[in-house]
Amino acid sequence: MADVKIEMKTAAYVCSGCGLGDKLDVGQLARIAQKEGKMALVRQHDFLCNSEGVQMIRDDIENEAVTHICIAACSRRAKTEAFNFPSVAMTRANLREGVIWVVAEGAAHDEVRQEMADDYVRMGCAELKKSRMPEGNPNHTQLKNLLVVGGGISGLTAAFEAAETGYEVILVEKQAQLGGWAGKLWKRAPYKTPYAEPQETGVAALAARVSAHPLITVHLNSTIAETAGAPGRFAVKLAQESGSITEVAVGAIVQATGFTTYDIAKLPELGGGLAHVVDQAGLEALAMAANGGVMKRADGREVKSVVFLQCAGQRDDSGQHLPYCSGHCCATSIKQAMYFKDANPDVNAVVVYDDLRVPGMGEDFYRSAQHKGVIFAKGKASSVTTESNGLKVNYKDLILDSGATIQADLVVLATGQVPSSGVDVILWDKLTKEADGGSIEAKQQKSELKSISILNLTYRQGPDVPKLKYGFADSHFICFPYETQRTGIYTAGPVRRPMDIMQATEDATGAALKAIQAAENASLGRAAHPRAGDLSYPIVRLEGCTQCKRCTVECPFGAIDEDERRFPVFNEQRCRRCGTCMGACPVRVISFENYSVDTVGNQIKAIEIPDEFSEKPRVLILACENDAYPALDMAGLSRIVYSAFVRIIPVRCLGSVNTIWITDALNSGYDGVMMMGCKKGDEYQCHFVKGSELAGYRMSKIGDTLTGMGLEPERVSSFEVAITDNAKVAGFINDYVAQLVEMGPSPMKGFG
Amino acid sequence: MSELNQKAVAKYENNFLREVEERVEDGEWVKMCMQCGVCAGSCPLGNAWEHSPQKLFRMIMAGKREEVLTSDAMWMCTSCYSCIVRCPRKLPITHIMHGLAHYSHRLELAPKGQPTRELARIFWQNLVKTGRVNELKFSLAVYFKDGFVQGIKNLLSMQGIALGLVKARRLNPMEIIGGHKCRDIGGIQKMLAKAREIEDRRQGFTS
Amino acid sequence: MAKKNYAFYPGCSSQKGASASNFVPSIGVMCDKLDIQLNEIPDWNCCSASIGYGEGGQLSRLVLNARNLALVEQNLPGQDLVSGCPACWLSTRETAEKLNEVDSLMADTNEALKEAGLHLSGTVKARHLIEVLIEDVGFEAMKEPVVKPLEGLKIAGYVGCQTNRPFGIAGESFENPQYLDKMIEMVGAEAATGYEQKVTCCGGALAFSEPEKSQKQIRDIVESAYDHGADMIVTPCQLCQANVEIYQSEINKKQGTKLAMPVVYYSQLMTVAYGGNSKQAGLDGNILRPQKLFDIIK
Amino acid sequence: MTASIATSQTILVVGGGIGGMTAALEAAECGKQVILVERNATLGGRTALLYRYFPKMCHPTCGMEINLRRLKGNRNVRVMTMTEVLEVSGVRGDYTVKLKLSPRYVNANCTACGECAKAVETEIDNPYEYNLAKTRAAYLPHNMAYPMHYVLDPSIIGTADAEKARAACKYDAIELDMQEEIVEIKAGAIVWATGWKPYDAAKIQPYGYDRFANVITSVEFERFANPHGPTGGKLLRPSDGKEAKNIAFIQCAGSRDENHLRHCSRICCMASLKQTHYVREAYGDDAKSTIYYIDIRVIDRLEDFYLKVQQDPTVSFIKSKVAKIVEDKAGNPVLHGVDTEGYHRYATTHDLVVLAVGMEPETRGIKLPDDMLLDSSGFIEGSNLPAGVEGIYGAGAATSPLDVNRSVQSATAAALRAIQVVHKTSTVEGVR
Repeated sequence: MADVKIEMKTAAYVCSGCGLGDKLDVGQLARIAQKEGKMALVRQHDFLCNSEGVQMIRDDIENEAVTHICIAACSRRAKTEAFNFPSVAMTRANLREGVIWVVAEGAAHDEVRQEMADDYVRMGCAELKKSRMPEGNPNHTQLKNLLVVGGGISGLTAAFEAAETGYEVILVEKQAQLGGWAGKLWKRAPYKTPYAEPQETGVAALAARVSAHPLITVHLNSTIAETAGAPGRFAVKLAQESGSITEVAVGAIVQATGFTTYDIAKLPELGGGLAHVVDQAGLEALAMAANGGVMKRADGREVKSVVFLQCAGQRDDSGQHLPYCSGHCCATSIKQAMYFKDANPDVNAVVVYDDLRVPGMGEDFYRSAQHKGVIFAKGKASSVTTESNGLKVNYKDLILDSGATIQADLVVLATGQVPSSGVDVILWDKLTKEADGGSIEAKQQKSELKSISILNLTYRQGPDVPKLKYGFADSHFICFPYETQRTGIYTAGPVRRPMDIMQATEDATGAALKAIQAAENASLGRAAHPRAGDLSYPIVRLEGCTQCKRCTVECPFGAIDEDERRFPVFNEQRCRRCGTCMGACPVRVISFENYSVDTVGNQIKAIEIPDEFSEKPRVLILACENDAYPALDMAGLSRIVYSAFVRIIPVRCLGSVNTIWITDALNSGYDGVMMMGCKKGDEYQCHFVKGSELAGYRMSKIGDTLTGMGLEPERVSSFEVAITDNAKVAGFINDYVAQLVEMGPSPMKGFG
Repeated sequence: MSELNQKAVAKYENNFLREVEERVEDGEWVKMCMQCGVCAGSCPLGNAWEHSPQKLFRMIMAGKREEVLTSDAMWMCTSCYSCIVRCPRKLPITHIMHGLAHYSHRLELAPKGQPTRELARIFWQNLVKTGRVNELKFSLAVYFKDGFVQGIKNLLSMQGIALGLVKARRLNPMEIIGGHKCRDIGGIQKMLAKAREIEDRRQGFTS
Repeated sequence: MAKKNYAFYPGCSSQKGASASNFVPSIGVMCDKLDIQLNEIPDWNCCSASIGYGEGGQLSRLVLNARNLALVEQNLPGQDLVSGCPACWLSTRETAEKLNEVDSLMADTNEALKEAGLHLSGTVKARHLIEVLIEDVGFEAMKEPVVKPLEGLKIAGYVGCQTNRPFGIAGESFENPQYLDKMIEMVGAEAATGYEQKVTCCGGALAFSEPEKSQKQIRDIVESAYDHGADMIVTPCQLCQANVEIYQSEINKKQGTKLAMPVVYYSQLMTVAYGGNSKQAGLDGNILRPQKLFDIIK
Repeated sequence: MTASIATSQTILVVGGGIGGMTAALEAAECGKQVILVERNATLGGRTALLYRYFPKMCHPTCGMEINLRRLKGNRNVRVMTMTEVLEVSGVRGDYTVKLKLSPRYVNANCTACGECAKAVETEIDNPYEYNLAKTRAAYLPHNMAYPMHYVLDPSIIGTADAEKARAACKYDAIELDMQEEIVEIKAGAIVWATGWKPYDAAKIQPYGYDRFANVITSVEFERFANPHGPTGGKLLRPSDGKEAKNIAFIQCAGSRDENHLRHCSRICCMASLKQTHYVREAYGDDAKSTIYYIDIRVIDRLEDFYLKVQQDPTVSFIKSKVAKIVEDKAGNPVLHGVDTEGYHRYATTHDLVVLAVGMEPETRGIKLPDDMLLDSSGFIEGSNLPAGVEGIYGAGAATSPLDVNRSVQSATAAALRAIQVVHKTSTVEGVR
């Protein structure tokens, strides 16, 4: 592409508004842009973001054929509506939030303030010269149809809603019929006012509408044998029970593979395994058989007394059973107790619970059950045993603080949902390493593991969507429940987290939207969330590649495969544009049009380094653009002062930081480097999964390089910065600068 | 065991909740309790009894008939209605406590000699006689409920107060003879007899 | 200005020579000044208070109160039943509402009422005298007749239970009602704000049967009034007035305290403020002499 | 002029909190035209006023930064702040919506330089601090405000202060003669994401929120914990500024109560559990948090957050609905009630009480489209039903008391429903 690009013409615009003119010598800034920055066109304006200033820039783009502009004014986070020029490459030199708002007031600081501004203009121009207008991934895709895996209520809903939106859907269900667990229910808990009675599930009707829908193709008795490709061009092999294979091509995937119930045989102390002790699914079967009449046990005897034991094998801190709460079970037991009471009010129905969890309008459902005479006992069951023709439930009544016993004809254990999420890719990765190391049993285990895979992705990072805690294939992010680690593949329903029908249908509808969105974005060569709409994409110079595989291994999204010659094969539509591969590459052959080793490297080299006698240290800050950079910006907004010796460069993610930047900086005489990223660990913040972790790991390795250069390891340090740390981040800077002053200037000065 | 009680036990086997729903004033509300305990914490006599309302309700649902009907907790009710106005489920708790007390009294399970139980008995007799409460006779009856000697003791211990009231014309010694009464006392007594008869029928004490 | 007519239900304790007889004269003066005409219900009977539950059961108590309501329908048609006694008001209002709510109980009640030659159709509204004052008269009109503002007096407004719960005065909080303080200020005295015993139960219902329990309540109520620098307590409730006033000496005897906090009725304050003498205010009926009121009268 | 840019192809999103922003962005990133209207001067809604999210203890502004970047980079969304919906007429696929634009008195020239705030002297209660702090009458709602424009409080319009502000602005950004505007727009579908408001704690009389300085609400506590809040992130109690180390959290303050809110507000248990972390963070082992609850309702994977808090020795749990609060002479709140597990009475003194106030839908108190279906608590129904006949869909906390994660889920679903409508209409009109 590079060759077909038109003549580059650069321009810099220096604003003197918002006090810039008062606090800085903008004339000098303009001269620097011209002389050092080599900008073809340099203009000043005292209010650049107003209509007149913006028009001036537009005219230059129109009449002067300007293709690259550097705006020397406020932060890239400010005035984005005004400075919106989609047709040109643009950089922003942050003179307001980055200089005049954070450098101490007063003439005493005029010099360092001006130096800081000068450098930012130099950096802005340097970056610009290496930047190109992102043009979008040229490998366009066309497919916008969806594959929905799983024909339960979630899958049916996703398929139906997507089809109703006008998108074709292929629905795959491994059973012989649609409906899943919800299809096996007699009734469902209420989802609308007055939230008082069990309601029809509506599953049969929905299944019928799906089967009849002109845009939906249903494959029953089918599983996924292989999933290759990327959003907009997934190639999927469907395996029928018969063994025959159908190949389909889809734009995006919704995985709604649901859950299995926790095996009550694992709960002998609660009667698991005894006759007439069933789980909630078992009770639904009895209700189906009763068909609205009096409830009977498997042996045909009418049930006069039934006990529901909540949290059976759930909320377990002993490590034996499920540690989590499945959320729906309290409402489900209430509904099931109503089956009995509605058919015969004289039945004694008792629910033994610890915390009764019926959030929202569920409270009305609870009231309704009490009104029908269902008894709720806060207690802990200790044992369920057979007695004559019935059962004996022993529990501690926590209100009366005493042991209690109930005779029951039937006992229902409210067990939890176990997600059907396939292969644990972490384990997979471990086994792969061992297998590559020649371990036979690792190979063995791998093929066993493969057999439970759901999607059978051909990705290097493993055959299924990564799981979080307890095997749920959920998003790690609170604000973004659909932010999965496999672009274009969205999980929905209980495979994502435990949930009831009400939530599952909503979840499936949302997942359908995300899948549609992913296919649409791929077809336009754009990135998906969180850099939605980003037209840049990774470009690799294979001729320079050494097949070290770091990019393929470290890509958090499994976007990069390897060909038989172990060269990386980029699947741009899977890529989230974080630049982790760029940071990983030791030979620096991976780059983005507007974000590359050069766009950053050039900025680093552009600044003026005072000599060792000037007592003016220089510190490079590489700041994560999502947390640290906004925090620094807001420090400015709050007029929090920090050292004028730092030079800040925002990065897409610390994971994209290439160690060459660090060594270049130190070589050229910087006294120190601060890396500011987000929180690591279990509750990590990084939307590119492990950026700050990777950075930490890589930096730990350049220790030797530093000592080799005769530098103290402290000259490179990492900091965890949250977006709210406005004051804190200033503290970090000032302390670190003080520490460097203590340490004395870098011995590298002058050699740069 | 009183005959009424035996009959009740036979009638309801061990479904005490049902018994309460059918026979205790506002008893059908008991099952709506969610055990939050706000009633227990609101009762001014809280530290005087063993069973809080919410605990009694749980006991009823757990079928602890004996313990509930022999408890003296409901006799501690001062009818201050604090529990009612705070109950998040709007249970008419004060009435239920009254109802339970009355029912245990009817079945003669209520604690023997429970002072408030005695007081209630005397109060009722007093008002049924004339249609209005005769405070002097009422007080005397209360003082003398445990016999003459104790009565005199009580009286002496209270004489200061009594004399004060007399002096303030708020206690009239003459009330001992006659005193205030309704004209149609006959009608009132027949009316009350009828009420009792109907209620007994409704609650299945009699058929 | 035409007098407003109400069917008056005095209640047992307000009879001549009864424990709240000191309440009666001041009510007379107050109503007179405010053009309120109270017409006593002929042959009214006891409401059975709350303690009636023990022996009486539910229907008997409903019937007793229904009789009074029926008497109003028959003899004082169109008038609201008004009582100055919270217990009477509460029992009557509960009855009126319950019977209008549950048809079967209304039927049973009328079956019993027939024995007394009466019938209830359920048209009468049962109200508290305070409601009449606040809703029908209003604070402004109540302030007008004030000729001797009770300046320099600090008074703890003690509302008690049954005037306040479960019905209370419309628009007032159960935990912190304001109207009694407003009435105190209306007559020119200072209300002891932040008096946290305002709605505590005085245990009156147990005064006879569980004296030590009720006297514990009384002590808190009185001591808090002292803590807030009150000269006296004012209350709208007969049982509270008697109970809190009478037993202070008893508490002193048993617990060596020196409680002597006068307890008066709001109507007594109003009567004095309206220029009435101690007899009209029924002050001679108070066991603990409210000296400062006497001083103002002089 | 607004009307001209909107057509029956436009999706109108009402409410600029996390739910509304999500619905707008998801639709826009599917290529749809969206108008996002917000009543306040900035987007962000209530989540922007929270300090941390459970269970990750991360900061709401982090997600907001991403959403704002999505918004800045997407030309399909038109944001209108200080705008309320007056009236909706028409049918699915073809609505006409009457909007009221309140004057901001500051135009798009504003560079957020802050000179006007320096010039103005009048101080007002800061609504973005739940009125716990003051701000100048010319102010930026908060550091994450979008649009990043100041706003003048109407109270100073016509005063000398307003003139000072105008004079101080070098960029003609302040227009004191700005008037209220009524505009009509067309929309094919509407997403109603008006969110929630904290229940009025003063109505819960036994807890004396209106009488005791040291009884506050959970949303207020979020501000106290926030380093940018009124106490600079210190947990100081209002009455005397004393460090509040011994804090009581009262659950179901208004929720699950037929005298107040019938429903369970779902989030409050987790919110209080989260807030015990603030206390521990602030005071370490000297911290003391007590949670008074009826049932701890932390469902699904959130359970392990609960387990962690249970293991914290500075946190204790009492199964009890507190009966009442009184204030002792030192101004300490004293809680009275009964631990129902086995019956134990308590009268416990704390430094501060935090009421976990329930969520009340904002639908109460604003004008709604006539045919909108509400449940007994005023939440919008039908958001989870298969695509219905209506073209107006509830989203987020307007449909049910939801946490952020589920609000976003709900809003994403609502966005698809809205897209279905405009797709259908465009097919009809042969646009697609």
